[in-house]
Amino acid sequence: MSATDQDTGRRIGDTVLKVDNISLSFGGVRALTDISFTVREHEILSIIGPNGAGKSSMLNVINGFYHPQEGTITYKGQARSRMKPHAAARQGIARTFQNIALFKGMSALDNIMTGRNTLMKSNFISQALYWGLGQKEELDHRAFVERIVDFLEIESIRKTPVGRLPYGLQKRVELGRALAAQPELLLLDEPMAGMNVEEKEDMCRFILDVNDEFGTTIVLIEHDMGVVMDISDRVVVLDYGRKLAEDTPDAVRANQEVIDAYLGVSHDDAA
Amino acid sequence: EQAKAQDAGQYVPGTVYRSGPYAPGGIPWANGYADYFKLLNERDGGIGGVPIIYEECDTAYSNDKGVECYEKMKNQGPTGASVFQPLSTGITYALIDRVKADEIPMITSGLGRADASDGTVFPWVFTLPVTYWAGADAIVQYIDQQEEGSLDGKTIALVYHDSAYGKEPINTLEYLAEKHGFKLELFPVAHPGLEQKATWLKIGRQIRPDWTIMWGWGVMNSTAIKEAAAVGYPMDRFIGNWWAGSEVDVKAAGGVSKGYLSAQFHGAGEDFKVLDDVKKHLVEKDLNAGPDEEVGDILYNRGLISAVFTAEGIAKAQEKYGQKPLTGEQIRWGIENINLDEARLEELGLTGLLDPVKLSCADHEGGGSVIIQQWDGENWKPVSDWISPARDEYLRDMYEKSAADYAAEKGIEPRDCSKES
Amino acid sequence: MLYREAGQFKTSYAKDWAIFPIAQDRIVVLGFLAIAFIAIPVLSSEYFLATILMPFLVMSMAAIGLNLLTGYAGQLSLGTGGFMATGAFAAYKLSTMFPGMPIEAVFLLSGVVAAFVGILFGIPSLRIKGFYLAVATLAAQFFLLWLFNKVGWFTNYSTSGVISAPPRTILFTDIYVTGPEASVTAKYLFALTLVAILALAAKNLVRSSIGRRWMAIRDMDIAAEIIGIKPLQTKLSAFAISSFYCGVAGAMWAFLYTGSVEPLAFDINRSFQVLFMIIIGGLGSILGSFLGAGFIIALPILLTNAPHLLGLNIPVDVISHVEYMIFGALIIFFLIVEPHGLARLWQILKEKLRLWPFPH
Amino acid sequence: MSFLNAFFVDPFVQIADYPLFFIEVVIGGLLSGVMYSLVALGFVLIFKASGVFNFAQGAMVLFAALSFAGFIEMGVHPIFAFILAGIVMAGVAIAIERVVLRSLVNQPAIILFMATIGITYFLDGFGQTLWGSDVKVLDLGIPQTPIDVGGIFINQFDLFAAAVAGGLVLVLAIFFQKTRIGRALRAVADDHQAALSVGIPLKTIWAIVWTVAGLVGLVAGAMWGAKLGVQFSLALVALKALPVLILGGFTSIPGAIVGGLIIGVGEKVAEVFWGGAFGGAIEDWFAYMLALVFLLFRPQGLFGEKIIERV
Amino acid sequence: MSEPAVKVVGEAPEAQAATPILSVNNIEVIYDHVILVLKGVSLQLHEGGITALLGANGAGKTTTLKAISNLLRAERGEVTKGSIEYMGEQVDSMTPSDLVKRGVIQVMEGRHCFEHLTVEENLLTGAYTRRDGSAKIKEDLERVYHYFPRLKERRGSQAGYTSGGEQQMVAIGRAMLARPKVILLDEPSMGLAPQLVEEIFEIVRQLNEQENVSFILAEQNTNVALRYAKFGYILENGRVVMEGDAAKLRENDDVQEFYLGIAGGDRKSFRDVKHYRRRKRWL
Ligand SMILES: Nc1ncnc2c1ncn2[C@@H]1O[C@H](COP(=O)(O)OP(=O)(O)OP(=O)(O)O)[C@@H](O)[C@H]1O
Ligand SMILES: Nc1ncnc2c1ncn2[C@@H]1O[C@H](COP(=O)(O)OP(=O)(O)OP(=O)(O)O)[C@@H](O)[C@H]1O
Ligand SMILES: CC(C)C[C@H](N)C(=O)O
Ligand SMILES: [Mg+2]
Ligand SMILES: [Mg+2]
Repeated sequence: MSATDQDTGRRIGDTVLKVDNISLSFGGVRALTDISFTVREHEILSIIGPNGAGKSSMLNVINGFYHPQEGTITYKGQARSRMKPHAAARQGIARTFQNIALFKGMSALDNIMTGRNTLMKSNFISQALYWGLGQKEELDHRAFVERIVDFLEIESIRKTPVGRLPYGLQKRVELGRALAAQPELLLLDEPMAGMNVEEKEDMCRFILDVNDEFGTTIVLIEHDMGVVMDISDRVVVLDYGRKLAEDTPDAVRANQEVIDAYLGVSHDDAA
Repeated sequence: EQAKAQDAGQYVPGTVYRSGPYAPGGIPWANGYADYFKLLNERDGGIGGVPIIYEECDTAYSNDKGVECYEKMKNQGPTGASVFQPLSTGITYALIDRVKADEIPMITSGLGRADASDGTVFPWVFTLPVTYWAGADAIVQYIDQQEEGSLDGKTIALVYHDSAYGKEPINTLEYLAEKHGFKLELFPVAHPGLEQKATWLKIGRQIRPDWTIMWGWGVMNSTAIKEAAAVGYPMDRFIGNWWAGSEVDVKAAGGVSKGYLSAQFHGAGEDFKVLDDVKKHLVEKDLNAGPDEEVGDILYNRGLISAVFTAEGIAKAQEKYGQKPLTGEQIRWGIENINLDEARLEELGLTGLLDPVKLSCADHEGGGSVIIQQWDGENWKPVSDWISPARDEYLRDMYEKSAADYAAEKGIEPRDCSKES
Repeated sequence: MLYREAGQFKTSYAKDWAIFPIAQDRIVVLGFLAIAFIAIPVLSSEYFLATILMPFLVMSMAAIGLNLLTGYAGQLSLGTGGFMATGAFAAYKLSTMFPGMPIEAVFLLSGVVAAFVGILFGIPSLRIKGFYLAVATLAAQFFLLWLFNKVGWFTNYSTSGVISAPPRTILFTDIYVTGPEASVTAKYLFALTLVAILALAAKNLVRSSIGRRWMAIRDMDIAAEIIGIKPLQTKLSAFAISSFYCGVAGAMWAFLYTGSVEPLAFDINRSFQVLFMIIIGGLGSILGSFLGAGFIIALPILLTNAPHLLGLNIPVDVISHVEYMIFGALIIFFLIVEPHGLARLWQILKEKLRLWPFPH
Repeated sequence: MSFLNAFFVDPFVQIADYPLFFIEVVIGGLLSGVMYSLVALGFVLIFKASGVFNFAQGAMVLFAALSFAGFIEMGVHPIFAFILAGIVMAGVAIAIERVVLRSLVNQPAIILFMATIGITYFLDGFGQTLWGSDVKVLDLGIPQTPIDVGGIFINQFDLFAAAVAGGLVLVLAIFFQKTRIGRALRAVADDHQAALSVGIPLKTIWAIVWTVAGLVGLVAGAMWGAKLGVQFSLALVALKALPVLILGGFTSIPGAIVGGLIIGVGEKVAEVFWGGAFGGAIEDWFAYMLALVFLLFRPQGLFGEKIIERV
Repeated sequence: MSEPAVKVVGEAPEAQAATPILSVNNIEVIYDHVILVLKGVSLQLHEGGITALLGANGAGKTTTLKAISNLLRAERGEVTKGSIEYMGEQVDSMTPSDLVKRGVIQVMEGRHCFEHLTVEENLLTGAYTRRDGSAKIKEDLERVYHYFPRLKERRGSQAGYTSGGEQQMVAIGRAMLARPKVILLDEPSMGLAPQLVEEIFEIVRQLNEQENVSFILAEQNTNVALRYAKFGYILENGRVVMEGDAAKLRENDDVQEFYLGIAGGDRKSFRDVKHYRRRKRWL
């Protein structure tokens, strides 16, 4: 069942992100060839495809970490071919990473706080004195972050250095860090890898909530077809750098090409 | 140390370095310094019957370790430290303020800051028998002799340890360059001085100065000699100062150092009475600090002479204040009144080893003189008579001027020596 | 006294984020301050103050500085000596050019000067990382020292290239804290105050947003940039603030500790020394900076004096060689026991204490 | 003005006027460069094979030289003395692996770096306790006097050193060509734990590498010792090797050589022709500045492995 | 500490044939001297067996595997109680490399490729302990490429630049090249495309059947794991809470509820699971 007939207040709006004829290669390796697709406001778009298809690379292109040789990205109306990652972040694009990229030396809380760095303005003097704006800011943002902590149900591990957390919780903290930025566009790279069903259920819940509570647009990479088919509004299928399909879950599921290239036969019980 | 504090005696601190990059030079000096006090204790039961409590502290030729040693030792013994001799110009600078505050005399024999020879501004510091400035002057005098009195148009290069120490002779040499009309070329060598190829290519192959003077220390010396040889610079036109003219330096450099010259303010070798005593009372009883064959080496002798100055200061002071452990304050007076004339030198068995020195309230250098020696492959052989630096001509003025500046900067009120007893 | 936070409820984030959330810690710290400010000056010998505590304070300051840069921002630097020298000579120039300037201002300004120099030499850190950066900062180290050694202006053209501290008094008093007249105690208290204040400031920095930015860059610079942290700004701010601390430390060294310096006092060994301190003490820990400084400064002195205190009579060269060996051995020992430094050791101790009497 | 002149004009004028001298300086630079490379090699070996920045290399050079010279002083024939010293260094290597590395597997590079500093102190102290701090003359019977090649002076000793260094690199290259070992070494450098997990015996690997590094240190020590006399200061030659290292790349054996040559020539030419403009003694910082400039273009050094940036 | 009552589904492992090739007896593991992670875990692996190790994040699966392969020390963790035996020998006396020589190799969670080595070099490091000649090794290399054609394409490129899944393949292939008797697979399916997951488990089955390699699979993907495993253990924060035949475990209700996401026989959609909790928290 697809999401369009959902009863939540969530409206799928018009295009926020438009990817036009993106091509990216590394030396010999063609990671992406002439990829185009659009992301609509408030929707959950999944990118699926075999390993090495170029999914992560696609995200890296969107938030400016990889610079495509060809093609343009149009985000909120303004087209660009390349930009600095931190600029992208300031425009409201946040993401999580496939190989967890948490700040190992810091506590879960601090990690999530870093997510708000773009919103913190106080100068270092007042921070050094921990007085005035510096202090106020800290506490306000802490308050906000606590909401996320509570939302993700990680109260108990607030102060634990993330390095010590088991994989699944790290993923959750990473999501928290991305949410902390109150992004408009949220890029999730395999957020549920290495989780058991129960945890996946939680994670789905978080994603859905974010999506319809904050109306955050979400681009999701995931290999668990069960998840993808259930929660996404539309699915883009990549295969070795090419786009195979861009359609609703049901349509994609039916698409023979996709089955051959990716799903294999036994996907249904795989989920 | 409590134990020591009890038994009466004159406490003499030894701020030496037997470790670190400059140990090879520090060790023989330290042995000479230590042996002389042991000799006094062994032979005459101390100074005027007061035994000497000698204690060492290793500074590794580093300024902060030096300061630490100083602070540790300054209040030791029944009457506190009697005299400090930091074997380092750097440490000297670090201590100048402190010795003043703590009222402990400091002797910097052939090192330290030359203008401290002005006793009116530096009551607590003594530079006997010669300063680096005097040394530089003497060396140029020697060169002048060799060139039959005409340095005009000649070129003299100075290769120096790029530190407080190495810079000391520069202004003197500049003055002399002016006066004699020779060209002075400066070649700083960065600590520790392992690498001098560029310097010597320039000296040996490009500028080819008529003479080269070196203010070096430690590994820098032997390296310089080697590189000099490597560019074919004539050794007999290469003069090191007294810290760049010891057996270690030439031996480490190997055969090539034959003919190398160096300026000394004391004799070399072991045929001096005092050294016979050392052999008799220490070496034979196996009490000497270092290896036996070291006795008579340049740096050993220098350490011993430096000890003589300390001892002499104490002896002098005893004449005035009595034969008991004395305070730094009293010993300061003693040193200020040192008068090592021929007779006294004879008495101490130093004839030939040292030239007469006489200090006064204003003159803390005491008019020592310098002798040039040459390395013949086995030994240092004198190649000049005792040269007396041209103090009256200009050095004193330079001292006093520089000292005056210092006094001004530090807000020191120079004492009036006419009032001193 | 049992070490428990049980029964201490944090009713606001402000409380929760106080520097020392646990009461016992607060007490301990206050106790320490009391001892440092009152007990020590009264009780301890001049030797102890002048040759152990002074360098300890000065180097702690430097260690904090480097720890901000290396421990928190992850930029390995061996230029510390150079930045300290900058501070020292800046202080000298400032105080001799403007004799009227209050000594407090001199110290802070010399820190600022060092900060700018720090920024300058921090620029390469944008492209160069890890040990490469470390060795690159040596360029700063060697160049700065050479500069102060060569250019007479910095030493007011003193032939020797040695600068010595002009006598100055604390603002609004006639208590000398520099120059020969200054009493060791005065110097000590002055230094202690500086260190205490700046250490607090550092602690505040590292636990607020700027500190988190540094750590983010340290732990994973790419991810940091992707979540919106500007690498350039962040790294340079780290260099600037770090150098500020080192600069002040340098000024303290020259003015409060030795009273006179030649550039050689800040040679590369100084840089290494500070690095050792923060690694042994604990990277990314202000407390660690102190522990490390204590370890590296006090230990050798202790070792040198140990035989003496034990009444043994060992020749000094043997002592200093053995001292080297023991020192090296201890470094290795502590690293093996706890690679993350003394500070971490202390933490674990506390955790154990918390669990006490139960093993886990 | 005069500075600008001394900086932009004079040097070139000189070079133009005395090309022979310039060549001589370049050759001199190359030769001292080789001496740096000798020391740098040891660093590279260990870094390449374990990702450890071995601060103790200088100390190892000193220790090896001390042992070598020490044995000779005891009257052992130089050849045997060399072999003995080699054995000593192997012992040191094994001890280091046993005591230090083994317990610090999988720790961050900076920690291992610090450990090697501990080793440095220990070796410095230990060496001097064993062999004393006075200068030991080490005469390998290589003439120190220059030979005159068409008006250009070349120091025979340096030539000899260069030859040795060349040979050493060759040997090492071959050693690393034995791919199985070579690959294992690089694997270890990348990820200790993973290396363990595929059954690479870290301990043996490390013992081997450190022994080899020790032997390289011995050769370097012998050359430098013969040059300066064996004494504490030898440990400081490590500082000369650092810029060579960054410039060449921590992980490249040829890099160590090429880096050495570049640094050598660079600093000598700078000192001789531009030193005047700055008041001399610019060699040291110039070497680092030079390396820095290279890094700005290649952050991993000339031949270093590319730094991988992925998310 | 008191052993919690382990709920045994189906026959207990002891009841199974033969003596275990690998047996973990009631081990306790502590990290950093303070963090107690395993609180008495026991499990057996039988010659030719495939044993699944299931459990939520942080349950201690990885820790258990590292304890077996002796990689704990490198993480400042230590086995403080209990013992681990491989073919009758105490493991703790052996280095990881000894274990690999004897045929026990671990594929670490999160890939751990040697990023500066090429894909092929990575694979070859797996053969480090082998002494049976390069010809054989070459053979096996080809076998790996046969299993993972994608790797053949990327053989020349530095592992650091390969995609997540590709790295996972490298890690597994690397282990295969050691020709082990026992492979400890930590989350092999993580980040792999569905059909690849199937492929990998097929490979596991083949290795198991054709070359009699035994496996311990630490898996999150309970479904697949239980389909391929013969026996299973379920860990919950450091304790074995359930163990038994894979088949039996799959039937078990709790397992279905919490690990297979099946309620009342059929799979519930991820979209409307636990809606109540969402409501609860967002009102
Ligand atoms: N920085 C890079 N340098 C070289 N090649 C790269 C780089 N990044 C990605 N690639 C290559 O591009 C291809 C796509 O990589 P990407 O990580 O996007 O795959 P993916 O779709 O995310 O696969 P997976 O599902 O396994 O994560 C891969 O073959 C990878 O090796
Ligand atoms: N190096 C470490 N230091 C401290 N604690 C650790 C360390 N490694 C793991 N832990 C702790 O041990 C517990 C078990 O971790 P482990 O990785 O074994 O769980 P897991 O079952 O593998 O989880 P996942 O499925 O996420 O991999 C976790 O709570 C984790 O916090
Ligand atoms: C004192 C002597 C050992 C020479 C030394 N370089 C100095 O500082 O003067
Ligand atoms: Mg990916
Ligand atoms: Mg795990």
